[in-house]
Amino acid sequence: MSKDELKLTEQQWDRLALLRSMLRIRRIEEAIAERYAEQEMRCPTHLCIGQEAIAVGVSAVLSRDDVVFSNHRAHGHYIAKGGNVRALIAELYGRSTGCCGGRGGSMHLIDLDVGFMGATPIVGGTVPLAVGSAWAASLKDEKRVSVVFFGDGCFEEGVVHESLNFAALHKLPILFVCENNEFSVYTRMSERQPDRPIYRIAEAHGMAAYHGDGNDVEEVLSIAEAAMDRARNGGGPQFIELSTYRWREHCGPNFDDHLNYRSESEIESGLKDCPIANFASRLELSNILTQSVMDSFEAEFSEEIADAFEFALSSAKPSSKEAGERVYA
Amino acid sequence: MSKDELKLTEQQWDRLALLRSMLRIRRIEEAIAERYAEQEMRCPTHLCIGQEAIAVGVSAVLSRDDVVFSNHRAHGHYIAKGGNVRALIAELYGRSTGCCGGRGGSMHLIDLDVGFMGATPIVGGTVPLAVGSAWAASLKDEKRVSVVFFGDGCFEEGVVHESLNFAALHKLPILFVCENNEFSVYTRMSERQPDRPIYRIAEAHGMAAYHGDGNDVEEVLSIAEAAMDRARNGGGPQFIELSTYRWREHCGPNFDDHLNYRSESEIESGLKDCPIANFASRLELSNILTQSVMDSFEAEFSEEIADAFEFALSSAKPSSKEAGERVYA
Amino acid sequence: MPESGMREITYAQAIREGLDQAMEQDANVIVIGEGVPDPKAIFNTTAELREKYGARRVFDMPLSENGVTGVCIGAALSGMRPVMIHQRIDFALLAMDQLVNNAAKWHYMFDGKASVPLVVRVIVGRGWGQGPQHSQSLQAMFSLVPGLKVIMPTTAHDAKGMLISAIEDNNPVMFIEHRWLHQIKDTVPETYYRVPLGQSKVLHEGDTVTVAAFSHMAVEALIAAKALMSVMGIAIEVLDMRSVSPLDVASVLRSVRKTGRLIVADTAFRTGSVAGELITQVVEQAFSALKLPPARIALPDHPMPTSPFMAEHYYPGPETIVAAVADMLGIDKNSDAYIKLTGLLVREGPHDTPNPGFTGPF
Amino acid sequence: MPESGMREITYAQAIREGLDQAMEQDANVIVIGEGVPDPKAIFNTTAELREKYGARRVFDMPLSENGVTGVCIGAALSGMRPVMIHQRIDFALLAMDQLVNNAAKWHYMFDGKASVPLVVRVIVGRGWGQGPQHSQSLQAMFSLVPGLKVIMPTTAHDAKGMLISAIEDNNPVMFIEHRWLHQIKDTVPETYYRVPLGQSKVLHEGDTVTVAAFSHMAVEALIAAKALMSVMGIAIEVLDMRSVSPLDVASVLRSVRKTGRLIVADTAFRTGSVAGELITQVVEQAFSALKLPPARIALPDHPMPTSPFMAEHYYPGPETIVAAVADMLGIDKNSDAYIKLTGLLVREGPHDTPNPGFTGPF
Ligand SMILES: Cc1ncc(C[n+]2csc(CCOP(=O)(O)OP(=O)(O)O)c2C)c(N)n1
Ligand SMILES: Cc1ncc(C[n+]2csc(CCOP(=O)(O)OP(=O)(O)O)c2C)c(N)n1
Ligand SMILES: [Mg+2]
Ligand SMILES: [Mg+2]
Repeated sequence: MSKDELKLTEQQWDRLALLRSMLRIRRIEEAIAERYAEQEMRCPTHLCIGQEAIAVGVSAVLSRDDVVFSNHRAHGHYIAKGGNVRALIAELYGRSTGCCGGRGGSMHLIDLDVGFMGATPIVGGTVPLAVGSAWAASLKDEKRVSVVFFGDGCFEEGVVHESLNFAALHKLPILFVCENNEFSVYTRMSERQPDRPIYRIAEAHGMAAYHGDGNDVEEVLSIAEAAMDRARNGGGPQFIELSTYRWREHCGPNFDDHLNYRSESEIESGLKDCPIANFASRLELSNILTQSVMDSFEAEFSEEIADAFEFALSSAKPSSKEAGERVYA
Repeated sequence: MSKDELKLTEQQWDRLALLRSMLRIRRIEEAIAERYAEQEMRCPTHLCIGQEAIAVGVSAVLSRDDVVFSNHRAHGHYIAKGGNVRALIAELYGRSTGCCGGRGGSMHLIDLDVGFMGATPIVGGTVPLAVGSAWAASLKDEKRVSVVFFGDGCFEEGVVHESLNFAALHKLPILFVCENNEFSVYTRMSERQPDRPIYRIAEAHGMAAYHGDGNDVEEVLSIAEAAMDRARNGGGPQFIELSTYRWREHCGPNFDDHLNYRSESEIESGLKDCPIANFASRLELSNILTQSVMDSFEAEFSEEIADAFEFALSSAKPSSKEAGERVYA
Repeated sequence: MPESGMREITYAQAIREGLDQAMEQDANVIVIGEGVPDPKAIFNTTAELREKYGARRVFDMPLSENGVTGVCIGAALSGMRPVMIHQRIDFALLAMDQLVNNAAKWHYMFDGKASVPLVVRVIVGRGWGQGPQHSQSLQAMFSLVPGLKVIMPTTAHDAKGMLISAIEDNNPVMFIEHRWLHQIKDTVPETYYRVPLGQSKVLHEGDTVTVAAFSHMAVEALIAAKALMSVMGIAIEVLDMRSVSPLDVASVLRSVRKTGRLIVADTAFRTGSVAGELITQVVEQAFSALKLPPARIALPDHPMPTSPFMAEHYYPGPETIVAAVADMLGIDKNSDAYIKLTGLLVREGPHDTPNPGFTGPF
Repeated sequence: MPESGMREITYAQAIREGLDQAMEQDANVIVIGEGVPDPKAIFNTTAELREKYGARRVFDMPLSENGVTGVCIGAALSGMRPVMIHQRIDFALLAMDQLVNNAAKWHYMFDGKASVPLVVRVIVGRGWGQGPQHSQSLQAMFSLVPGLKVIMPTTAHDAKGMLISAIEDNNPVMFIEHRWLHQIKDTVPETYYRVPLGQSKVLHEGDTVTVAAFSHMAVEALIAAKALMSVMGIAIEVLDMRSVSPLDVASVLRSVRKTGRLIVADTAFRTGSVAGELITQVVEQAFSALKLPPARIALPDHPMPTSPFMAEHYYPGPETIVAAVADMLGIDKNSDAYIKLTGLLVREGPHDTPNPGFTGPF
């Protein structure tokens, strides 16, 4: 399928690509969720289903040279930045062909070829690393921007404050992306933070800071685009807070609504605010998306996913003898 | 000397007491500085000479039940809260009668009888402790307010961010007092923080925050009074940033202007902004302070100081045999 | 207080009960941690506490490990007895400053004028791909800090009794739980009782080899001891160390003076482990009682790899202990008895879950 | 690279020179720490580096130990070779999360795809009332973390050469300096040279007792060795361990196989010390070579009290080592020779300063 086949303008094609990218992440994660029950992906896994617009909207304005750091909920960031999907699935299965050779699992992803520098599960751990990478770029006069994705819970860590201060002090080319899904595991904001906007704190640190709807991929893109523009042009650190909603359990493949930590109406409105469905309708109304395009996306993804799982499952299993290697460089 | 002898109103008398209290701290610290060269106070010592108005202005609005936590530069806070001066000097001399029995030295002060909960030298270390003490007060429905003094450098520690968040979340009765003397050791703000006001960050955390001239004891008092009023009446955490100037070296008894880390004109204007001299002139102009009152203060302090040093120097020296005690409660 | 009303409950239930009863006893006991009042309730160890004691005594917390540790220290200095909980001990690394510089030293540096009655419950992760950042067993790091107490109860009985002792203690106590102990049942009194800190317990008597084991390794050692006894009639003495600091060296010395042989089994990386410290103290004090060099059973000096294939032989088990005993006693590993013995020790189910019923992902 | 252009300079000067030459060699080397470009220049170890290399390679920093450690790790992952400095090792406790969870594990958890060439210089405080929070010697805490290297050079020669090796190393290295070494002079080459990490050095040969000593204790051990030799003709073998992780156990074994006796002298609290780990490893590997139980010389298990009166016998010195040697060799401590020997070891000047010229307050 090409732009010309579909008779789309460049701009229409780009919009369609956003949908495609979100849908791809969703389908990959749904496949992970489905097959997780087989108990062959033996590692904690945090799905970003419902939050795809942030990874996609931000990554759409990144170039390959820009670098990304992420956290425990990293699949979407990794895929959106162009990470190798076979290596992702293989990593979940603990295979040698995984992006960490099996050493990391779902919570540790890396793909240096596309500037995905690393995701790790200690909350807050990668935030200063991203600042450090921006610092290196600035010291070496390299033009790349550093991006770090983290959650509303992460914002409570002192290291974030230290990172904001350092980035603002040295006017570093970095984009802080705070995905506010209102939850840290099962704990809502009201048990963790006072009632005030997160991004205003970043602003008070002396940087440009914005808030937006993280379920609207075009809003994300436009905020991110403006921020990246400023970051690339000496505007120093940028902070964007994006509201979103986590659909499934914090860790694991399932829905966990039976636990009653959120009300039915809250869940309902959360699911209604689907970044993919809403954007798909918008594209349909604009005559950019048709059922046949959608079908072809689905076909493409199910093939890609089948291939990735097959690749993973037919990949070599690392031996326990290798476990002691690579402790030191 | 009494209010009636001097024919002063209650209010005039209170103003004079502020001067008296600042002068007392100054003279005690000058005596420490003078005798430090004898090498018998064998511990690192950070003087607050030039910064007395903050300790005095804030403490003037505290009751005995309110509790204070402090840092490495604690003498002024300790004295202003009513701490035992003999026990302070004895502590500097490492004697058994010191407020820590010699275990702590200048950087570790405590006087629980007057609500001085503790000062320690790991920067940032006591900030969350003060929050915890306010939390306890709130949980026990006790009416006291917790106060913590810290510097502009300390504000860079992540734990301050965590403390602000926790205090704001639980609306705790705490007063954060940031003494901004523009320096962390020899490092000025411009190498440590971007150009933006500190107190605005606290404000963004969702608390009342103010800035004022830390060398004007009456301004400090009025800001602190309003803040304590709010804190006592359910207004939650309060943050005040006060600008001031450190006259002497970061650690030790001397002036260190020969090191050239600050310009002559900066030093000159710093010294000109003397909280004591300026306030004394103001009181003279208002006919509250006379030379004879001043003389009687000086006489009183030199006697108190002589007594404290004599007490300290004639106190028992702890034995090295006791060094292993009190590791566990 | 007598121990009565015995019944079988799990380690997790015993902790919950200990917390519950401590909160009942003393209104100053408060509980705080990420997830404490949530539906999973820290592996059900804090279930229903908020319902019972209210939101002013049972708290969730911001993701601010160092800050909230400081907050708890401040509260402890002001009359509260906080119990703080981290779902993984790895997160306590963020709070080292407050734990080591403040909690451990406050009583000392202020000449005993104040103390910090704080309990920090931390859980050592294992299995199901916990990986490098969620599987560390950091007791040695805390045990080298004077002023901290560090305990690792193994049984449900001791978990409850030692938790109560820790909460009543006026010092900061690191209460280290191994994730694989949570589901293990034991006979636990219904009453409020204390198990003293700093004392080991003999789990299995014997005169051939002393096996001093920490936490989950004591479970493994007991399996080894029973198998050795039943198949070969060899009696090893298993000590459940229970406390790391203070370390009950005296009991180990007593046992070693009888057996002349020592194996120390730890849940941590080999180098720098508490196992090493214990061996050194035994050597310093009872060198001549040792017939053979002591042996250390511990994790290899590298992080836990996430992949189950790679992690397969990462954790020592009863078979490791049996092999070390065999080496010390010169047992022929090709003998029928030994082969039968090791056959008995083969674990059912996957190596990376505590029991076959476990379905991930925690 | 040959070592040439020898002259006497202090340990502090040697470090400064090592930094200077490493920065000259490799434009990716940057230096950051509280006070690095200030007039005191971290006890003069960073003097004039900013003047020479500019404000884009030599940085002061905000008081954000954990954050800036993370920033340095991120920079190291992106091609820089940062050297980070803390004026006291106690401050590194604030950065344990980044050091242990990230720096130490990054290479491993990402399958070797990236590495963290980071050097963290930290200084162990002593004397003049440093007190509980400014005098800790925390090498053991870092040494139990796989993935970190931990070194403690003793001489100016080794400080420079090992600093260069550490900067060239692709792993995170904790470079631990003892404050009392800074003023000690040694013969140091002018050239750029490396001293390998992980290897001890024989400071004094002998066949009676092996004394394996860390950092400043190696200085004390050498004094003890010379005195024992000159007064009593007793030759002890002093090993300057130089590295904590990797630990050069092989050299200690070699020496112990000759002497049959081992004393380990450490700068840290006794319990949980690296000294204990070394003893355990020697016992595990050369039990039968030991004629006597090994002895450990270390600090008592409590914080350093600030008062000079209380702190007086806190630190072991040459006299402690000599006494331990005497115990091992059965030397009569009432003999004239021994009394003469200990008389020689009496230190001039106050016990709480490194030399009589020191006037406080640092
Ligand atoms: C330092 C640390 N503390 C606690 C945890 C446990 N934990 C893992 S994810 C998480 C929630 C983080 O919330 P948020 O940052 O909002 O991200 P989200 O899961 O909502 O995407 C917590 C508490 C951890 N991994 N690291
Ligand atoms: C965690 C920590 N880092 C560094 C230091 C060293 N240090 C002691 S005081 C100080 C400066 C603090 O500056 P500020 O908070 O502004 O207080 P001031 O000295 O100006 O009163 C520093 C860096 C320390 N004691 N603790
Ligand atoms: Mg969240
Ligand atoms: Mg300051």
